[in-house]
Amino acid sequence: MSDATASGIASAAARSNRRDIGIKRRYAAERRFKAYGIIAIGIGLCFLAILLWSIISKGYTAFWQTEIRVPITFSEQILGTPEDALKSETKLMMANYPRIARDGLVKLLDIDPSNRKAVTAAGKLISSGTRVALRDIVLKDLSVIGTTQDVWLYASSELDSAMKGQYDLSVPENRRPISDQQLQFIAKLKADGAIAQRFNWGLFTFGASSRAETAGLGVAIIGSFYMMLIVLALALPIGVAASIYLEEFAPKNKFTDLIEVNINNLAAVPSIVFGLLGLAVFINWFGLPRSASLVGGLVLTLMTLPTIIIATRAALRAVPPSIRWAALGLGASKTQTVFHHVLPLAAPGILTGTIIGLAQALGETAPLLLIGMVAFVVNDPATPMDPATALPVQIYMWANEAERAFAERTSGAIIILLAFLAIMNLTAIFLRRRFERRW
Amino acid sequence: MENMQATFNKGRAVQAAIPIKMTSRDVTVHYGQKQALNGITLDIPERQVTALIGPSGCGKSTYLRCLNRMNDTIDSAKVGGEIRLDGEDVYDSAIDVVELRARVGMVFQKPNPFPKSIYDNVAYGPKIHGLARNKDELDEIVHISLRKAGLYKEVHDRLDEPGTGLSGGQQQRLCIARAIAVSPEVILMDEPCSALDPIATATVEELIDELRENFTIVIVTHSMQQAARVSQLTAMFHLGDLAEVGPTEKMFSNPDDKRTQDYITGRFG
Amino acid sequence: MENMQATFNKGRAVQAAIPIKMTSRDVTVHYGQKQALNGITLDIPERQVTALIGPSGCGKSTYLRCLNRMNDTIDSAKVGGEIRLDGEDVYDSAIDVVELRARVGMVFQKPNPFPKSIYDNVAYGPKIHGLARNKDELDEIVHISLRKAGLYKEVHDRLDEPGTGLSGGQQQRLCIARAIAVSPEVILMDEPCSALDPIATATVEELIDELRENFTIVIVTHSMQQAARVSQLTAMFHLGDLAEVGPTEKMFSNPDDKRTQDYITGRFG
Amino acid sequence: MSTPTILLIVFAISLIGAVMAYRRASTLAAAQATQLHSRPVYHASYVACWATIPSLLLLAAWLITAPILISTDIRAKIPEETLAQSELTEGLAYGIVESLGSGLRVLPADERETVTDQTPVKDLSALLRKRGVPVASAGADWMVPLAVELNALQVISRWVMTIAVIVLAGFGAGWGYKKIAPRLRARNSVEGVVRGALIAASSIAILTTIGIVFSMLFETVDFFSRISPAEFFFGTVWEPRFSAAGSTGSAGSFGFIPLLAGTLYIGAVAMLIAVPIGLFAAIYMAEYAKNRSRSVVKPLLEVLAGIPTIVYGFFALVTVGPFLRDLSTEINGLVTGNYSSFIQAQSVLTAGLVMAIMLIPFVSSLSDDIITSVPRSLRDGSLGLGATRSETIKKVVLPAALPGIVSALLLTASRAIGETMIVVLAAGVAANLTLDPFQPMTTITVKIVAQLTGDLEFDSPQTLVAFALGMTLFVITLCLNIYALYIVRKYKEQYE
Amino acid sequence: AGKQIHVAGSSTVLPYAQIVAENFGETFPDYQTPIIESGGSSAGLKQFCQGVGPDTIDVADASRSIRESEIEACAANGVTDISEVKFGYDGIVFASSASGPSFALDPAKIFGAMAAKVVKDGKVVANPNTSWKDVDASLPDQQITAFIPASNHGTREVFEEKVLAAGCEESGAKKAFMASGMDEKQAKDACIAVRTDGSISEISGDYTETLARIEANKKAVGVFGLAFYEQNEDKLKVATIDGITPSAATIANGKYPVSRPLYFYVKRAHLGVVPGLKDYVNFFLSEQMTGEGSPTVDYGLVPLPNDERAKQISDFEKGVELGSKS
Ligand SMILES: Nc1ncnc2c1ncn2[C@@H]1O[C@H](COP(=O)(O)OP(=O)(O)OP(=O)(O)O)[C@@H](O)[C@H]1O
Ligand SMILES: Nc1ncnc2c1ncn2[C@@H]1O[C@H](COP(=O)(O)OP(=O)(O)OP(=O)(O)O)[C@@H](O)[C@H]1O
Ligand SMILES: [Mg+2]
Ligand SMILES: [Mg+2]
Repeated sequence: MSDATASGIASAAARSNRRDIGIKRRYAAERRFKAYGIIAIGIGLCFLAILLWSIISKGYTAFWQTEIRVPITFSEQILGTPEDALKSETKLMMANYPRIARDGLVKLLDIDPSNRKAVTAAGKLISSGTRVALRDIVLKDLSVIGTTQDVWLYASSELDSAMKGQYDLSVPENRRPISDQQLQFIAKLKADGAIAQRFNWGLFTFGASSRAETAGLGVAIIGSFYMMLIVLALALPIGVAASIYLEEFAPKNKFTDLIEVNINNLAAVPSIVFGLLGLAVFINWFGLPRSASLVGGLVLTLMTLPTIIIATRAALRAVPPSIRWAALGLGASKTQTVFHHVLPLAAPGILTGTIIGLAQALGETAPLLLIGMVAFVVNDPATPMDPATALPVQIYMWANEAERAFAERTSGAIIILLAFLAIMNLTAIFLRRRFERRW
Repeated sequence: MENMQATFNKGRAVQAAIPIKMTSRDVTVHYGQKQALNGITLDIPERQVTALIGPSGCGKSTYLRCLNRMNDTIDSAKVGGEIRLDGEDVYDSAIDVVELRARVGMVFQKPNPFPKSIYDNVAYGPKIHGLARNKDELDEIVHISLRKAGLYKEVHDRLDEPGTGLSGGQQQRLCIARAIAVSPEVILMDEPCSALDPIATATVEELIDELRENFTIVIVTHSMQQAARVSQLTAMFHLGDLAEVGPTEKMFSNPDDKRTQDYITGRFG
Repeated sequence: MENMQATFNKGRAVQAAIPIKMTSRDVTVHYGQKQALNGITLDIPERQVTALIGPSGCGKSTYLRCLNRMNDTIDSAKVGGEIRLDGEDVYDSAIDVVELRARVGMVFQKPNPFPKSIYDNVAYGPKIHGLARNKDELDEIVHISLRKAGLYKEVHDRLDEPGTGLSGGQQQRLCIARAIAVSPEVILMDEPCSALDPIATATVEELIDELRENFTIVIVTHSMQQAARVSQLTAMFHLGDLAEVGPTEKMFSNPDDKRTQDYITGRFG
Repeated sequence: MSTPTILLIVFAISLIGAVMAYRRASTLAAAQATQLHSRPVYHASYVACWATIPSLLLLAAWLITAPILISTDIRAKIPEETLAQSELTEGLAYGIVESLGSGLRVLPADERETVTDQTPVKDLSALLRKRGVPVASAGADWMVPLAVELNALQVISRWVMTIAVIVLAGFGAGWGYKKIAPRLRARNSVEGVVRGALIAASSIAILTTIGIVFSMLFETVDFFSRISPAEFFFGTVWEPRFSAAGSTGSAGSFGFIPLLAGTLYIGAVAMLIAVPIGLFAAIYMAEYAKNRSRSVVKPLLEVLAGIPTIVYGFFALVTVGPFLRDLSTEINGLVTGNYSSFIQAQSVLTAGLVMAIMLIPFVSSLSDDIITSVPRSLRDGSLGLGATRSETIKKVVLPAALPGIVSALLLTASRAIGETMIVVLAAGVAANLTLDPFQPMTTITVKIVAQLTGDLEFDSPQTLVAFALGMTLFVITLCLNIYALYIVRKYKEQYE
Repeated sequence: AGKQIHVAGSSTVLPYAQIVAENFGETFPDYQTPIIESGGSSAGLKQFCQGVGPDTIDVADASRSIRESEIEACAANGVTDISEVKFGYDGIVFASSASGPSFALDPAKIFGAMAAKVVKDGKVVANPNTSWKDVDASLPDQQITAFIPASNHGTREVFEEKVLAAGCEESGAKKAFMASGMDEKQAKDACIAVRTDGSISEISGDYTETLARIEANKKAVGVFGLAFYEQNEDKLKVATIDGITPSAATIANGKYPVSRPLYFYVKRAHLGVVPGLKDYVNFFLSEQMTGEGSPTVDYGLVPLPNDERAKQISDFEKGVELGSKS
């Protein structure tokens, strides 16, 4: 052996000279490698910045809504006397409120009421959704009938878009939604201080509407919230449980292989197919109601499960076996070992999977199409069994609207969706920080 | 506990009248294709220290892991033969592995503290077995265990720091503390002192001596002196076989087997 | 290599005329708040074996890791003072860590084979450093290294199996083989024999003796006999201080420091 | 009693049982010298399991079967002749009866008492409308007695169920309590329950698969009975046409090949871009970046996964596509002097690129977690040999993390295959068969969505082909996954 | 169904249905606002034909008439009493970027630009035209790029029948096709086959997508609904067909040739069961919703002539069902 050693050492001396040759090259490789990392992250962040910028620059205006202060005369002629109203509400309910609003504006703008063209043009400046707003004022307090009050009314989406400079005013008058006369009206309103941009709370509270100015995300936010709750409450525990079974308990046999292949495969199933599944199973078979966030939540749960399971399994697998041995050797049962030691160590990976899965579920439209959640829903859902929509659905539907005012709302809705996502992410960062450790 | 006599001696059994805690008959282990143990038949006497010695890779750890079924966790490992604890078949399907492992504790060859605080590392076992009624009792168990393992002085002011931040020897003593905290009936120690300095080693050896009064101990060691100092019975393994087993004094003074002779007269570690 | 003399002796330096390979001056290490080394000043002579001894947790591993800057990988560790290899400041920003570590190799306290085949484990270092021109040379390096580490006989027929499937002692020897395969100038060994049986230990000790002819070796050991057998210089650590350093014979026969005396006259491991 | 109340009572019973069991087990432990097999906590959970599981199963079974039984009973009592005279079907009539019945429950007790079998439906409707319950105008007098009976049956059923469930819960708790003994293997039983739950959770994947197959099977078979499988699988032309009124000669061609090619091509391009970027980002975050910047960058990248795909689609349509087209024009102009674009605005490249952006976080975040959890000792081992960081990563860390990374990549590829909106807007819907990445192509998923949500005739091959496409894609990915499993098994490495 | 009217179907009808539903909810506070699902005529009718009962939808919107086979499928599920209600027309226009030249088209020119095969010098050849000028000297010299609805759209059917087939006939191409040896059916197919060399792109999404594409490629011509065009007049320039500029008026009087009727289908069995269903249908057909000057018409619906609307109302009142009409 000493011969071999001698020769080995002799050549070792020779080798040690050669060693220096590579060092420059290897450092270059190292720098390159590190640079790739920085470039990769740079590219990712760059894309993110571009996307966010394009969304926010288009959408921030959606958070402001133009309103007009109009002196409204609640004329008895149109509404009936308060006494009539006490007897039967029908007249109050059905009264022509848009007319009251238009008359108010006509007065404000000093238009000759017999100039029908000007009156119509002025009327188009106010949202036709005023009906509900004015009706609510009257119903709340019948004593306003017969009086004149200043009321802030939503401007129509054309006026709103014009105020935000979203129309190309250089094109001929007949080719744009807002006429020169209307522009004059606007100028006059501005001069009077009767027009203002106010924070658009309605964007968060209103339900769907065919008028941009009264269209809001209320129903969608509630629907998305219900669905995320359902997904989180079902997909996370089920996903983690399934992963634990597969990684820690399951004997390695054909059955577990089957489950494994199945799960991986489900991840590749196009999301709309989950919609087909939801339609067939939850609606047609279980008889759950159409358009309900419960069904949406269940479908998204099934869709998210594979993501969570795959991520969780990878995380569990990364926990070194010595940790398990240590616990088992102390007389901890397998269940205890898993829940006390392995799972906490795998938590960061699980959280990542959950975040990505939830993000995906939060932004998904296609499966909701088939279970009736891509819909026009006005009334707020009280329970997950009521018809509702979801944020991406509202985005999708608004994106397909022809009216200009919906374009900014689409981006505004995306901003809100991203805010939703950011909140989820922040929670996850916080949790992940707590669980992460290197050993 | 029946005072079971070693009825199956085959010329190697322990002197009569000492009760037997664990018996193994023809224990074989395969890792996939490779056979690591070729039929080990050995009785482990109660309240005594049994030392397993033998060259590296001869199967000591493997045998030790059979005794509390830790081999179950290695997918490729297949165990044959019969092992009994107090007469009960350890590999019987009716046996509760968890209870078995609580009764037969283990210290591993490579220290493997949990990535938790030092306190939690030790408190974990007593907690899951419900050995402490309240926080004070738990504290006491933890402190006593750490003290017995000779670690208390070094770490008493940083019980909240992670166990993984300790030095190698400290980690090993932490694992010992963790194992004795659940006071098992049998303690299996796989080279508990290999990472320890002489003083710590002395502490652990003292501990073993002390534990012997109440517990049965099986220890793997590479140090012949240690085997000689702490054990009453010594078993010599060689290439998956049990080369020889006998009272420690006899083994070290007058071994029957040629291989044992060679091994223990080699240069000592 | 300049034949640098120990100019900074402080009463502890090695006998003159022996060239110094590495010097350390006032080396301190903090892990976060906790100070693990309180200013170690030690010269490591070339082509000699320096043994570091001392109770568990006193900072031996920490000091060893300073020598090839492995402490850089621990976020919380802060190193102060000055360490020189052949006169070059190891912590100088101009120094190349990779080259340093290639010149100052290391065997860790806990065996940590890569999850690769046994062959690849050993071939890894030579490959990245480009020490072999072709497959044959690589094969040769691997075989020689395994043989030197005393592992070849046990594993030559399963070089393709994963290194993690070896027994504890085998893994440790694999790590030794891996370290010597890159033939560093200085080899740092953190308790290389703690998991080894006497025979394997003897092999490694022989190897150390052999390597000493060409390489500088620093070894942490808990075995006083081992320190006495293999080392020429012994340094005794205590609670982060260097208690005493001196030629091995003197240390073991007639130590100056009270702590050393206590330690080496304790019961031996 | 309402279902939540019943649940609450059951849980209360199990809680009481659990507490008592805990006490009992504790005293047993104290009194007897023998050691308890399981800790008191497990005895408590044991009793709780006995109290809840059987009773909840009963509750579930009752809730499912009782309405079915009651409805068949009531339906049987619907007078056939009367029904035949009206315009209603049995189902609709029953629906009205049901809504009358549930309306009855809304009424206050004194008003409800006034409703008898003889009450005409008009009076009842008036009563109900006052309480805000709309009643169908098709309601008939004969429905009132049925509604009353239905209501009575439901009330009885609910009472019986309440009592049965609560008694069963109590009985279960008692049974469990009685079984408490020092040697009772409570822990094993409880863990058995846990394990059962785990198995149930993982079987959901299989149930989902079965569900998917069955929700597409009939239509698929229907499709293949009209269009021959050979034409579908080997056809190279996709041109389904609009199914015209008389559907004369507008059967169209349903060649699957161009769609499959497009799917694989676009997916491959996306992976080709996303995987290096994602992996390098993950490596940088896990190995080089400061903890601080990592905890900022990682969630930021994850935002990319959450942006609705329609946004990516419009990004591709409005920004990336035209940019690539103009870029190609410039390049072509500089190189050949001919200023014409060779990249089309909608192309495989555009779709792949934009899809890759969405996929980056799938690779980066998941891989980052996996890489981080590789034990330090492995890194130390390599660094200690004088490897550079990148060598350590390439040769030691990544191989050790490989199984996890492969899973992440599989997931990413799966997403790439399943994506629709991006492809629609970035690569178009033209089913070309080409190798040129600068040409438009389309994917299976796009066609599934298009054929399913269009204005086509719903039982024509044009719509049914969506199911066939879905089924085929399902089978193809299944095969790919089986193959992937085989590969992963082969290269699986366990570290420690 | 249940307590709320549930509608599903065509996305072309969706905006009108939305407007009506919203106003319905506001005008009849007793009823909840109906739910209008979008998802295509196909999916809507499929849901519609699933059966009768509280779990099924009440109304299906469609941008095409129901097919024979669909009526059969409905009947097989017990959906037999169906009222077909036509409520207006959807005009289909060709438009290009507002910044580009204007187009004066007719079916023959469109056929010449978009068909896969055309007749050149008496011979049937693969369409060689690259510029609009090649098709007809009166057209601008601009590369032919067009966005037409994909074959899953109802609009495509109209486009094929009223534009391509008509243009084929007009230009005499069909005769030439048949002369070249094709039989009737093949010639018909050839007439409506669109060139696939990349100059014509199909759009399976909505008009917003077409608009976005035209904004990205200013030289392109796209097919839009009249309503959509009217909302984006500042960005788009409409092409005349046969010299007629499309508008609600020209479509209603039949001068502008390319339009299609819009329908909804009502499940009569639900009429008495779902509160407000009958009111909804009547409200839909009322003057204030779909008559002249109503919000739907403002939006772009081409209204039915008053007498035809009256007939729809009376047909519905009388309970005229599908099948019994013809
Ligand atoms: N998980 C495993 N897979 C495959 N082979 C294994 C495994 N564990 C151990 N072996 C092999 O089984 C044999 C016995 O191993 P064991 O760990 O029992 O040895 P040991 O006596 O404890 O040695 P040491 O003193 O070095 O720890 C060795 O050859 C080893 O390589
Ligand atoms: N990563 C770390 N973080 C915090 N403290 C540490 C870390 N590593 C070591 N220490 C502490 O530093 C001190 C010195 O540790 P070191 O590992 O150098 O001891 P050692 O002399 O090698 O002991 P042993 O012989 O037990 O291996 C110990 O108190 C230890 O707890
Ligand atoms: Mg061992
Ligand atoms: Mg150490």
